[in-house]
Amino acid sequence: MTNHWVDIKNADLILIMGGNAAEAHPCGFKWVTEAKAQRKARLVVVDPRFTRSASVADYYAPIRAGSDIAFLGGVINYLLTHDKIQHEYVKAYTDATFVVREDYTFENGMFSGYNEAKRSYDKATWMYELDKDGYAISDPALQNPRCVFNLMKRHYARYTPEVVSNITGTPRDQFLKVCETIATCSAPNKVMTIMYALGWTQHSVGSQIIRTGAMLQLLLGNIGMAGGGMNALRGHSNIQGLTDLGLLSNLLPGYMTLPGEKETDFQTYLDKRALKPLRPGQMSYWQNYPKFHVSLMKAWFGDAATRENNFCFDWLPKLDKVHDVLQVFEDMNQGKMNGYFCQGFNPLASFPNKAKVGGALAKLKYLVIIDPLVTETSTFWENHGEFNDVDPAKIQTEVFRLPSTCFAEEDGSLVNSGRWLQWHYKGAEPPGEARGDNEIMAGLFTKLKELYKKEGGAFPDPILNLTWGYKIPHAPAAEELAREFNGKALADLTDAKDPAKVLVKAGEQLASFAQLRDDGSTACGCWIFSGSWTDKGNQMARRDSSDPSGLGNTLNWAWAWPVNRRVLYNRASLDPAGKPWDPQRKLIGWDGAKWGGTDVPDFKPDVPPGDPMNPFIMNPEGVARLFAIDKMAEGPFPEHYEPFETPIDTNPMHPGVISNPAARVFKGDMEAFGKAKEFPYVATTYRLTEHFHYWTKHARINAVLQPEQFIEIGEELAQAKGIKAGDKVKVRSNRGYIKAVAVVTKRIRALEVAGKKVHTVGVPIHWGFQGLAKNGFLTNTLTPVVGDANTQTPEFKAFLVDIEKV
Amino acid sequence: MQVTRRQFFKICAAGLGSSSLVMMGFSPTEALAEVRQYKLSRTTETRNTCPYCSVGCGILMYGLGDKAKNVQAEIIHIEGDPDHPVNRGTLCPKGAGLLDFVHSPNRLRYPEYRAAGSNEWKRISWDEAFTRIARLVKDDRDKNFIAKNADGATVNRWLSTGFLAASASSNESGYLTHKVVRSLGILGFDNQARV
Amino acid sequence: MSHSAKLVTRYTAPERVNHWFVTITFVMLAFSGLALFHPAFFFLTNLFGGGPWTRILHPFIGVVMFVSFMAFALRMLKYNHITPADKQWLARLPDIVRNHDDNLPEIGKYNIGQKYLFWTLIITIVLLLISGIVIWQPYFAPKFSIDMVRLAVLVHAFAAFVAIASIMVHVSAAIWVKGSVRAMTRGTVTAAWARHHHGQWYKEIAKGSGK
Amino acid sequence: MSMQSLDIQRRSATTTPSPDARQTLEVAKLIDVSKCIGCKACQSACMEWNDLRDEVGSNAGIYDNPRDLSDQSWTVMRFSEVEVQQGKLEWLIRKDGCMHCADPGCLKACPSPGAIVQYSNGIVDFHEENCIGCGYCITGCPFNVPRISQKDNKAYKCTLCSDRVAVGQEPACVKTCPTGAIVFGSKEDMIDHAQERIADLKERGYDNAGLYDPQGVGGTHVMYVLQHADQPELYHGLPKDPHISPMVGLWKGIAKPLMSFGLGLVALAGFFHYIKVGPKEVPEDEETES
Repeated sequence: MTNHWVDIKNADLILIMGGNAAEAHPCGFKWVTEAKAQRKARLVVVDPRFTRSASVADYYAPIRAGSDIAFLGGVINYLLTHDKIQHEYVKAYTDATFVVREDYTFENGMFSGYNEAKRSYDKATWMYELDKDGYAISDPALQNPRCVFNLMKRHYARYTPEVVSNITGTPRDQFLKVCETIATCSAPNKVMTIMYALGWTQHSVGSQIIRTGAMLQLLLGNIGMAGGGMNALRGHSNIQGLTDLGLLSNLLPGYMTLPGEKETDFQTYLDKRALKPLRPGQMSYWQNYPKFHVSLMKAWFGDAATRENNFCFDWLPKLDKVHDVLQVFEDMNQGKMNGYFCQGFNPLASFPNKAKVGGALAKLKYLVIIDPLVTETSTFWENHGEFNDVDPAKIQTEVFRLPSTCFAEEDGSLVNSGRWLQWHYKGAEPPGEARGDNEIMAGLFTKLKELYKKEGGAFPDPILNLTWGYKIPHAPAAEELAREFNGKALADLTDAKDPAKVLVKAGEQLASFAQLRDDGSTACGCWIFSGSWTDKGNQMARRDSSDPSGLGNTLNWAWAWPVNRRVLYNRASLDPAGKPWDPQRKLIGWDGAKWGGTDVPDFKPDVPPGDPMNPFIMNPEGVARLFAIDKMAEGPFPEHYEPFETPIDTNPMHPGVISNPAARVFKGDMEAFGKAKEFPYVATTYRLTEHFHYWTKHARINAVLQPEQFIEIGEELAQAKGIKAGDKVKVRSNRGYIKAVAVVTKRIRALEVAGKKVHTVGVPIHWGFQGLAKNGFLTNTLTPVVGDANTQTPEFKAFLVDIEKV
Repeated sequence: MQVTRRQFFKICAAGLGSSSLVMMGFSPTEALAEVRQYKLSRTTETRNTCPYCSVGCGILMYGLGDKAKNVQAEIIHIEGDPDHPVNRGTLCPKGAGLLDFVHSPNRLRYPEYRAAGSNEWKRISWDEAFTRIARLVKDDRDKNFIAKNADGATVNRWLSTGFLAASASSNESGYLTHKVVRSLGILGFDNQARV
Repeated sequence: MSHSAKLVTRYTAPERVNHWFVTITFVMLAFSGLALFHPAFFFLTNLFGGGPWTRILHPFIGVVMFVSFMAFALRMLKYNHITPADKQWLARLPDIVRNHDDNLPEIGKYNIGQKYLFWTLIITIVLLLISGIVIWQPYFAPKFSIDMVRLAVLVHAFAAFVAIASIMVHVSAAIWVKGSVRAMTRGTVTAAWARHHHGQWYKEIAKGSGK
Repeated sequence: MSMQSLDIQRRSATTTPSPDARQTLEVAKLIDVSKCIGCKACQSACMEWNDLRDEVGSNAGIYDNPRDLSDQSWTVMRFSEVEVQQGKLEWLIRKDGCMHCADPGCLKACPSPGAIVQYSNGIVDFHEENCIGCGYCITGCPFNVPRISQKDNKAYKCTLCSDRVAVGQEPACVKTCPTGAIVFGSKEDMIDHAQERIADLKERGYDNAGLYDPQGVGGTHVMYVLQHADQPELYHGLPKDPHISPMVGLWKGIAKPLMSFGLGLVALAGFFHYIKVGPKEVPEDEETES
């Protein structure tokens, strides 16, 4: 989230779209209720279903799953045509005035530089025009037709209310009502917040949907404002933390990236990431990439990482391509994988096309499960009748199932959506012989290290030299690991201006990533977490919940990355001259010498107002991007593309290009997509508030609250199919079927899309063949294997099914 | 007093009747209206964070016993932490039911092993599990490690084994996992953020 | 009671056993019922081993009482048709109550008071059974709507009141009319008793077989 | 706030007053249906605090689970999809459970002394150790709340967490409610809070928003703020004017003393008639006639 949970109470308007905060984040949703009660805020919900968030909303509008960009594009068009944007904010803090290269084009759904064979773009043309010093050219008067603002205006002029209503199925008047409500927030002192979750991310155009939302917020001047921002409601308690720590195929901790196999030279690897400013006087904070990277290498490989070996640059594996879960299971299914570890993850249930996942797992030599609970993945080889019809004798995979502790039985920290790192304490012993994750990983690693020490083997260096200075080698303590990722000085750090002055003595914990050096004199496991465990102790365990400003910024509660800042880009909450857009909700201010206030300034502390330096300090441009240059896979401006299983077999905007041209589709999967003729209904999967994915079916209370697998259909579809509430139905996609009880409801309406009546089938995900709740089918038996072009997040939210009474 | 035989019997019967009443507790015991005892009075309170969604609600866990050595602290109740600035003591239906996750009958209790083609689990020791897994990992890594790619560039990667990390485990476990997995050269490495 | 006086059989042994069986069950029901009816009587639950046992036993005893009463009622049915003589007897009730029994009309085996009792008990006990089943926790009550149970518990209370009141009258009358208790315990009455109280009945049995 | 045996406003099947000299604070729970997101956290917290675990049932095509109050579920959410205003779908979700009436029908109907106790702070609590399982409380309750357990034949219902309130803590469902739809405090404060909420709802177009504190049962210590207070039945059959059924009123009202007294009278009449008139004996002379 750019802001945080409690900050939502400062909003005037809350848009919940592509998410269902009341169901998935009830205690966070309290702050929406507070905003409504205390600030008279309005809540607008746009969702294919009338969800529990809609039940307390001031206005609800239905939308066809998978048409979010059409809707948002229409809203942008409405704001531009009705001139309902925050002009001063847009001109100062976005790249609206930048001029784009001449050879950039967009026709019939395709941007310039498309390569049909590789299904990807050559993105050279998606760039600003640069002057001789390499800075982007800008036209403040917005006369140049190739200004980003004008290109954007032309791009979204095509999203008229009629076109939007035709694609999204949202009745025209309801769409316009939402637009009017949103438009009220273009006033500087009216702030809207957007709360979204997997309803937006789990599409083949997921990242672009979020970008459209961000563009909307930029046009309204809401980013950086208290009560504003783009707020992703993360799903798991520490999905934010593990993403920050880079536990993804192509990442290193702190959102640094692994080298590609073509980056053989260390310096070019660093230069490509240490982006120089694209506008004069910008901070472009990624320039410090080398400090963060070298500090990481020192943390991991200690003395073995020296300037001579480029701080073990070659010890890092280099990417041929991204090995995301869809790629891994594609390779596994082709027999290229031998081993697989599932640490607290249930892929058989969580990944699309369960039949393919089950088949792939069966081709493994060994599978290691580390989990507190029995999972379907650990028993993928067991026959569970219709739910998992396999023959154990034919599955040659050796499976190890190692019991791990749960939250109540271990110390450590978790990062919530608002980037707060919060420490928790162990309250009980684990059952039986279960052990903590640290103990299990350390046990495996120390055993492996022994083997390599004794027998040698392929490239043992990173293994043998991995820093392992833990007091108990087979059981590293949480405190030791927390101190490690905070970072410490390896040698006395002296002040550049006055070498005699020692800032940090060797061995001391660092206070923040500002102290990191690229000469190997500092070690830091995760630069954005630096400051979480300083010499003043464990900042993550702080418990002072005082809120002096009343805006909900409790700076002394736990610790937020980066540097305990609670609202990102908060410099943008003031105009260039330093006057807050809304004095009632003032976050920071200039006191004559430096910036300060109720939040840690997201700016260089000593740069006065009026200076050319702009609030978006991570971007080379210093401003937010309406034109995403080459950062996105399928285009600098979000464009509406249909889901790969589209109910209307065309794309009303450009029939020539129906689905996302840049999304990766494996061989054979294109044919596996269901067609509307055989599977006429749009299905979407989602969570219920009473359950957490596939865990809580093991908890008796939650199994009682939602005991049996069900699907939700509108009354119209139910009548057409002769289905009554409580009947058993069979839902079929091109990849398999599930059976469930039918909940017939007024909360799902048939929508008119491209002249066709489109029905929606809601499919909750929480059942499987293990647990106390009634056994059921894994919902992902139905879902298609195609991911978002940028993140490869599978398209769970919009695919096609057929439904019939059993 | 002239008492005929029959009258004598009547008097005895009456006497027997009333006395049996007393013997059977004729006077009802005074039923107290005391309220049930507050079950947390002497338990140990530990602060923690709910492991489910990313609101990160603060929780209070009440463990049996007062940390005396001879008691196995069993958690008997979990409720919201009123001091936590986000949830202020509230919990959702999942958080309020955390006790049943901690005490779920489906909690794994000891390492188990399933042999290729077998139809059952066999219990094994931790040491045996680590030894056999390390062996499998080393053999597979040594066999399939790619030091240089087709163009002769150093890549040092190992693609034939993948790793899925938990996104409910702590930062500390996540950091340690990342260190270990990258040192082996694994690229097929993800966590729930991917879905 | 001189030994030589001639005795006449009024109740056979089975009838007596049946009557006393109904009596015992009825008294138990009355006590347990009253215990649940008014707090003042709640102490009676101790006769049955406490509140829960009272609630558990009451319905079962009720069914037993119903069956045994109906058996008894079947036996007595033929004697309980109201005759003109009964009506005249009724008119003389003020005298009867003051023991001025001279030249009363001759009536059958039972006087009209007893007949009224007979019919009252049949009605109330049937009502008690039906309403009793409707409020019978935990077997039958859940199957009925709550309004039905409310009505039933009201009917049950009212019918029980009538039944108990009637039985009280019956008991005091039995003690009051000397020889009645003997009739139901030993089964015989003196011929004079029979002639005095139930002239018509006395003639019938004397003519019948001179038993 | 304290709840020992000195603060008993009423006690079942007890004709003499219980100790009630002290004036304690009258508490109340307010459920603001307009803030309720139907997440069932209250059900979960209630089950967990009171160590109750209902059966894992089945789905009947609706969201209500468990489908009804039971001895193991002392509160359940009732879901109703209604269109009060044409075209404006509303999902009214009401937390069902004991209303803790000021004039509790269950207590009036209960024959067992001390089985149901109304404390002076308004909480009506079942003391199952005195419960005889007769089910009269079910007939007394205007809201159909008490449930008899098949396991021990005792009656169970929400206790407003009398054990927590006794030590000054709020009930479990109140503390856990994520959106603050359930609030707890003195009845007076809750009514003030309700008025604020009603004003806010009226601003948002709910002209008939109002407080549900039915006087038919003397007001309740569990109150609702309803968007449509003029049609409480919309909320899955919340009674419009709940009161103790006249049949129960009759039965437990005048009938009890009247009939008991009546029976006493009949018994005495029989006795004194005998004393006055003496036994009815067959005169000596008739005896010798054979």
